[in-house]
Amino acid sequence: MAIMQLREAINLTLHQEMERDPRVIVLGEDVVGGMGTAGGPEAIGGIWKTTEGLYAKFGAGRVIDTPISESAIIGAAAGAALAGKRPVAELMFADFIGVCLDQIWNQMAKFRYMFGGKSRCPAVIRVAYGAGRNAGPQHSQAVYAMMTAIPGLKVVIPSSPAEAKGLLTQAIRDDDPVLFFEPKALYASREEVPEGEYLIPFGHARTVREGTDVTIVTCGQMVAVAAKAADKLAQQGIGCDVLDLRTTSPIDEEAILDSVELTGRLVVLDENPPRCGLAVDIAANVATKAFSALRAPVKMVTPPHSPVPFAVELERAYLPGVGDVEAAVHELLGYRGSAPR
Amino acid sequence: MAIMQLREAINLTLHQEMERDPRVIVLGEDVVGGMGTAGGPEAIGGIWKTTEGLYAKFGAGRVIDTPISESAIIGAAAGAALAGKRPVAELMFADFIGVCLDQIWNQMAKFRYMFGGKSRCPAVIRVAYGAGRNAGPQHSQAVYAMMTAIPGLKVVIPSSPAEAKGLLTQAIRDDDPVLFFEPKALYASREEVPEGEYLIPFGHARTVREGTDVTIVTCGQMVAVAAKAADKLAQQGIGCDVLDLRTTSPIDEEAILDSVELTGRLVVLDENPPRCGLAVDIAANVATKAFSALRAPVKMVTPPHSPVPFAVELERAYLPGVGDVEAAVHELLGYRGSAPR
Amino acid sequence: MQLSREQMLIAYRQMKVIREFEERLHNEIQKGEIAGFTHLYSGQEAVAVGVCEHLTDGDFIISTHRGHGHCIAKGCDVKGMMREIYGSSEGLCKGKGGSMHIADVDKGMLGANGIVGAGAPIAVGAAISAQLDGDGRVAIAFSGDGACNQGTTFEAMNMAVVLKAPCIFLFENNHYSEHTGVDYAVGTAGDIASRAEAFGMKVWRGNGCDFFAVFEVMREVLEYVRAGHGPAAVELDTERFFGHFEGDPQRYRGPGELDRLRATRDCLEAFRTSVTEAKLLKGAELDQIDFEVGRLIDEAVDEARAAPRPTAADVLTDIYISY
Amino acid sequence: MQLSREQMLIAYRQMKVIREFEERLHNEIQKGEIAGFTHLYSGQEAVAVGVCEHLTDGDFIISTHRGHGHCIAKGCDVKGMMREIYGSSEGLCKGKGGSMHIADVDKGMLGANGIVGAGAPIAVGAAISAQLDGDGRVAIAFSGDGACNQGTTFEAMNMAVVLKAPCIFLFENNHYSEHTGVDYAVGTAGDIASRAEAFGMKVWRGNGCDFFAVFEVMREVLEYVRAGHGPAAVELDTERFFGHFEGDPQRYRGPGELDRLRATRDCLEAFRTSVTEAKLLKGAELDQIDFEVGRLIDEAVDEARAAPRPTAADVLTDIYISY
Ligand SMILES: Cc1ncc(C[n+]2csc(CCOP(=O)(O)OP(=O)(O)O)c2C)c(N)n1
Ligand SMILES: Cc1ncc(C[n+]2csc(CCOP(=O)(O)OP(=O)(O)O)c2C)c(N)n1
Ligand SMILES: [Mg+2]
Ligand SMILES: [Mg+2]
Repeated sequence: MAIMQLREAINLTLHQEMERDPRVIVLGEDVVGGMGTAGGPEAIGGIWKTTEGLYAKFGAGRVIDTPISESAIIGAAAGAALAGKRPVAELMFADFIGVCLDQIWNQMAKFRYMFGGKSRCPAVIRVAYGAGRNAGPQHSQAVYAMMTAIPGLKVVIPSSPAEAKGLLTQAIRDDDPVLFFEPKALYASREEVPEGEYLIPFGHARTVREGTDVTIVTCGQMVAVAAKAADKLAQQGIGCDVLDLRTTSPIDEEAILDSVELTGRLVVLDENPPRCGLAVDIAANVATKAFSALRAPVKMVTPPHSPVPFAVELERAYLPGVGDVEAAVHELLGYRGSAPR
Repeated sequence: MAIMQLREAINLTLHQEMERDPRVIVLGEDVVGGMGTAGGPEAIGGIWKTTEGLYAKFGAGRVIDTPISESAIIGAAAGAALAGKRPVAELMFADFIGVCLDQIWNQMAKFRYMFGGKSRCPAVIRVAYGAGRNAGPQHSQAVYAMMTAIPGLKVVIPSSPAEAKGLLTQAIRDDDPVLFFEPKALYASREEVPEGEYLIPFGHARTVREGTDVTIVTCGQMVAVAAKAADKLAQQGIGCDVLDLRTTSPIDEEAILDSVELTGRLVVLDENPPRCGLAVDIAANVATKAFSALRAPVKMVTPPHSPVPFAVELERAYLPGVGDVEAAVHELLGYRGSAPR
Repeated sequence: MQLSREQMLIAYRQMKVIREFEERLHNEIQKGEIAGFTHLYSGQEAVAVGVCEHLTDGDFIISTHRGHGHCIAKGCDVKGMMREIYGSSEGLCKGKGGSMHIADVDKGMLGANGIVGAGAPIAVGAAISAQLDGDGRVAIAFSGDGACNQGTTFEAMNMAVVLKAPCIFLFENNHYSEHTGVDYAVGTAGDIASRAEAFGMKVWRGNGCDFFAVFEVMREVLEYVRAGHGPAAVELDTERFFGHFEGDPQRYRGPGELDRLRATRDCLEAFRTSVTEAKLLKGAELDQIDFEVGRLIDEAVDEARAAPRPTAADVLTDIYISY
Repeated sequence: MQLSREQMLIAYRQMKVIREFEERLHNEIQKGEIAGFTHLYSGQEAVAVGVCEHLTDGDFIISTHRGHGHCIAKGCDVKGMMREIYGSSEGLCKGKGGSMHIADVDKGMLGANGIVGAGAPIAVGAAISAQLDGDGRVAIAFSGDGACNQGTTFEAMNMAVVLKAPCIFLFENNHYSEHTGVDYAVGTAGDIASRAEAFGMKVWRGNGCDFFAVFEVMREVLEYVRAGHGPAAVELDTERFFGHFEGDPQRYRGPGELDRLRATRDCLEAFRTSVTEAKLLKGAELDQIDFEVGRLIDEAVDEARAAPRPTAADVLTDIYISY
């Protein structure tokens, strides 16, 4: 175990997996940095510094710096994966899925199905996502709901450095295409991370806090918000069961339903805008499958149906905060409406 | 009134709106057809024949045939709209949103917000969507949930020729960007269509069948499925309130909640795959806002979490059918589980 | 002409299989036997075969919506293809893909593709993989004259040049994208090769209705690319004998155009004339192939009609490897 | 040199406003006063001003992530811009867009843009609109040497050629896209103009650090495009004086590179030298402008600091016109 940043945990994982399996290759814009400049290769090692040192160790054949051509990057990852490699492509910001959606949605996610089960496309796409850095409407979006909607894709969202290591290792070794969402506001966050091999299987939520009054389901950078709210509520004698989904596709429905059976109350905390997002996905399934267990309507805490605004005050108001979660929990506990007829 | 096909209703609307407002322009692949060929312009008039005759009447400046470059087509629509025109761009298949999502999602939908309310982008994007024609995994998708999720866009889905006319007229005159989804399996369907000016305002659902036992909410080509199921159920003495949403953004939440208050039971019938789709969006909101009115859990009828398969038997099994809706209604009426605690 | 007798017989047979496959599909579609959209390759056989006869299963190709010819030329099972197009659960893709998605990765055939322009980036990825393995294999992206205007194709060309990837961009210029003429849609007055060249790679041009011309051009191209010189582009002038898709009224064609093309630009006729006149092969040998191929396609159709149909449960298989 | 005294004074002032705006931002960002990502335009002023001094509010431009210079040159309110970057509710975009999204459609400024390559298609649309109006207006897409590899840029160029749209693709080659050199990322050994030319349009090249050179080139280009000859491309060689974004350690630069660029490629210095040596303007006149501009930017910063902040309710405005 060693204390490290989320970005360092990612970097360590890439080093280890490239070492372990010669089929693993890395590609993206500035993943080397400095190509064709006086400073020379490795002048930067990725704008998030997650790919630092890979070029020096594994060379240009396996660490591939590309032009600004996201469709070609993701398409190349798809093609290399079909051809037997295990590419890890980097999209600098999740928002750039807009310029390469086809290669994700209609190509890599569908190959195996369209081809009658006779192909595998073990590509990983790493994307930095999320608000909180005042990066404005085109560089701050969550985007994982849109990816969760796509049959054929797996969607992973680590919430901390150790989680990032365990989940990225699994993603690289997984045989299906994986969208790996890194919460960019947490790149510099630190915690103890296992230095040796560490895998977290997909589809298993993690219990972050235990409690029997209200269930809070969340993921990614919202996990810390939920945990903080739970800690404050604990001081008021309210016990929250906080679940970090880790993967939204597959989703650990069992863990969610088990917890709601116990608590009878659910808050879904999600960073996607509300329409057709992850919060309604979870809320609808719980309201359907745990109908009789619910003591109050499910409460969804999400940003509004708006783009992510730039200014500090606006972005703060946009993003769900600890206070919003607390208020939601109190509302559920105070629910006195009649039960369904 | 005249009996016409859905494709003819679209064509008539385009003629009338181009006549009425010189700012309306049309662009897309083969919207003229025959450019640069021996047959000459207007050799086809759109592969769906929805743009037939426009070139002859309005000329090359306003009816613009483009290369196969969807990002440039949608981007050009965005730019022309910012510059004061009212472009109607055609995307041949909704699935092609994959190659031009950025221009929809990060450009036209966000301009007004990013620019502090000082721009307007009255562009319409017409797309043919949906399964039922055995067009395979890349030419059969519903896609409107993904668009409904985007703040800043309006999303319209007509269910019949007359609806298409009223809604497309509104879309062209609307000042916000609109995604207009045409159910391609219904292009040849016929009904009476008002020949004169006909506008249907956005955000107002249409009651297709009236009943007090169960509410069925749906849209697009699923409306006919719901209506048929309602008719069969009526013969069994079961009354269904069938709502055609017409627009999913804005969505007529009031109409849905009013109906559920009355019936206490809701079936959502939707063609999108289930994860983060329109069905969960509606189900979650009803389960939250009409919690105490529900006599049974909301029932969602959707395709499975899979791509759209090609073979006739597979596509039939994939698409929700009349039997699925009937079964859902019976299940709700037979619900004997306990109400929430 | 450096082909052996045997190679010539194989090439002719392959072209004939494609032709028969397509002409028969055309007829069956008229009868309403086949669901979905089908784009026929008839007329362009010399391209698919002239290219693929140089390749092994280790080389990759990726195709387009008009993919039957490339699939057959790359070695996909013809009967499995027919079953697929008929939607059988024993089709090459279990009836899930249909005409536009036939693939066989083990044969290096990375799929027909319904999204115009999607193939080129995928080919670059396969080429990167081959480059890393360093054994001289290549990846070829077939594209139409319409697809050459899609941003993905341009991005792929630049990226291949930057990475010196062993990738070949093979443009089949059949003069039409759907109903639009190439001179209109390609801003360089229809010149695709020069535009590719301007991306910084070497280009070749050829007559796509002449098998021997294609074969010779591709010999050079492949020698160049396999030697590690980076990517290349090839523009082949060719003709499609049917409409864009089945059902296309083809009003964009000039009077008598199709008859003229069939009369003067038929790659099978050209092949026959050239090998028989040069006394390389006998007419009877080719007739025998025609006969055998006719039987093969008869069988393929009969078997496809009788092949098992998928069931509802099949919708849910092969979405993931593990979930 | 056909500029009037007044034109020269305006041009110098505009370039100076941009320079001061950016140098000041650089300092304020160091202090932690400004949130978000900011890309500074310092060094490239001669391009923005040399282009925009030819334009009226009726002409359109669309910019990039590095947009401040283009905005100022096209007439956006400088104080409103500063307030925007500070995130005030009285910023040019009410604090919702920030540095990467400054726009003023009434001035023909269709926005900075955070998506590399997104601007070119939008410019084609504005050009189509102008073409339909038939009054000689144009649309200009500013792009970087990195953006020129994005598929959207290529698609837009071909489409503009096909439609003969009055659109100008203006490439500012500052030799870097983020940390990558242009010679690496642009497969034609960094030659952007030739590749654009291969799309079928006329191209021009120029020294983007020399205002007069840019102004003269653009006179020709605009004459050509306004006359209805279709699109054009321009590649201007220029330099950025800061990192890619604020916070960039710039390890990709050679030793002494920035000092050398500041010493030899400063468009403001070059302007001053050339007009004073030719005795067209006096040094004192320019000093006076420097002084006034300094005051303007001081005021802009002071006012931005004091400007009202948005409230939570503002998040929900201006998403739709009606909903
Ligand atoms: C992204 C995308 N846009 C449009 C289409 C519809 N479409 C299918 S084939 C085709 C024409 C392609 O022309 P070309 O590349 O010349 O190939 P050909 O049909 O001649 O073989 C079009 C526009 C599509 N399938 N995908
Ligand atoms: C689609 C997309 N990909 C990547 C980025 C990240 N990014 C922002 S600026 C930039 C470099 C752009 O280089 P260039 O076009 O030369 O412009 P310059 O920064 O030199 O002005 C990159 C890669 C982005 N904003 N959008
Ligand atoms: Mg073609
Ligand atoms: Mg640059």
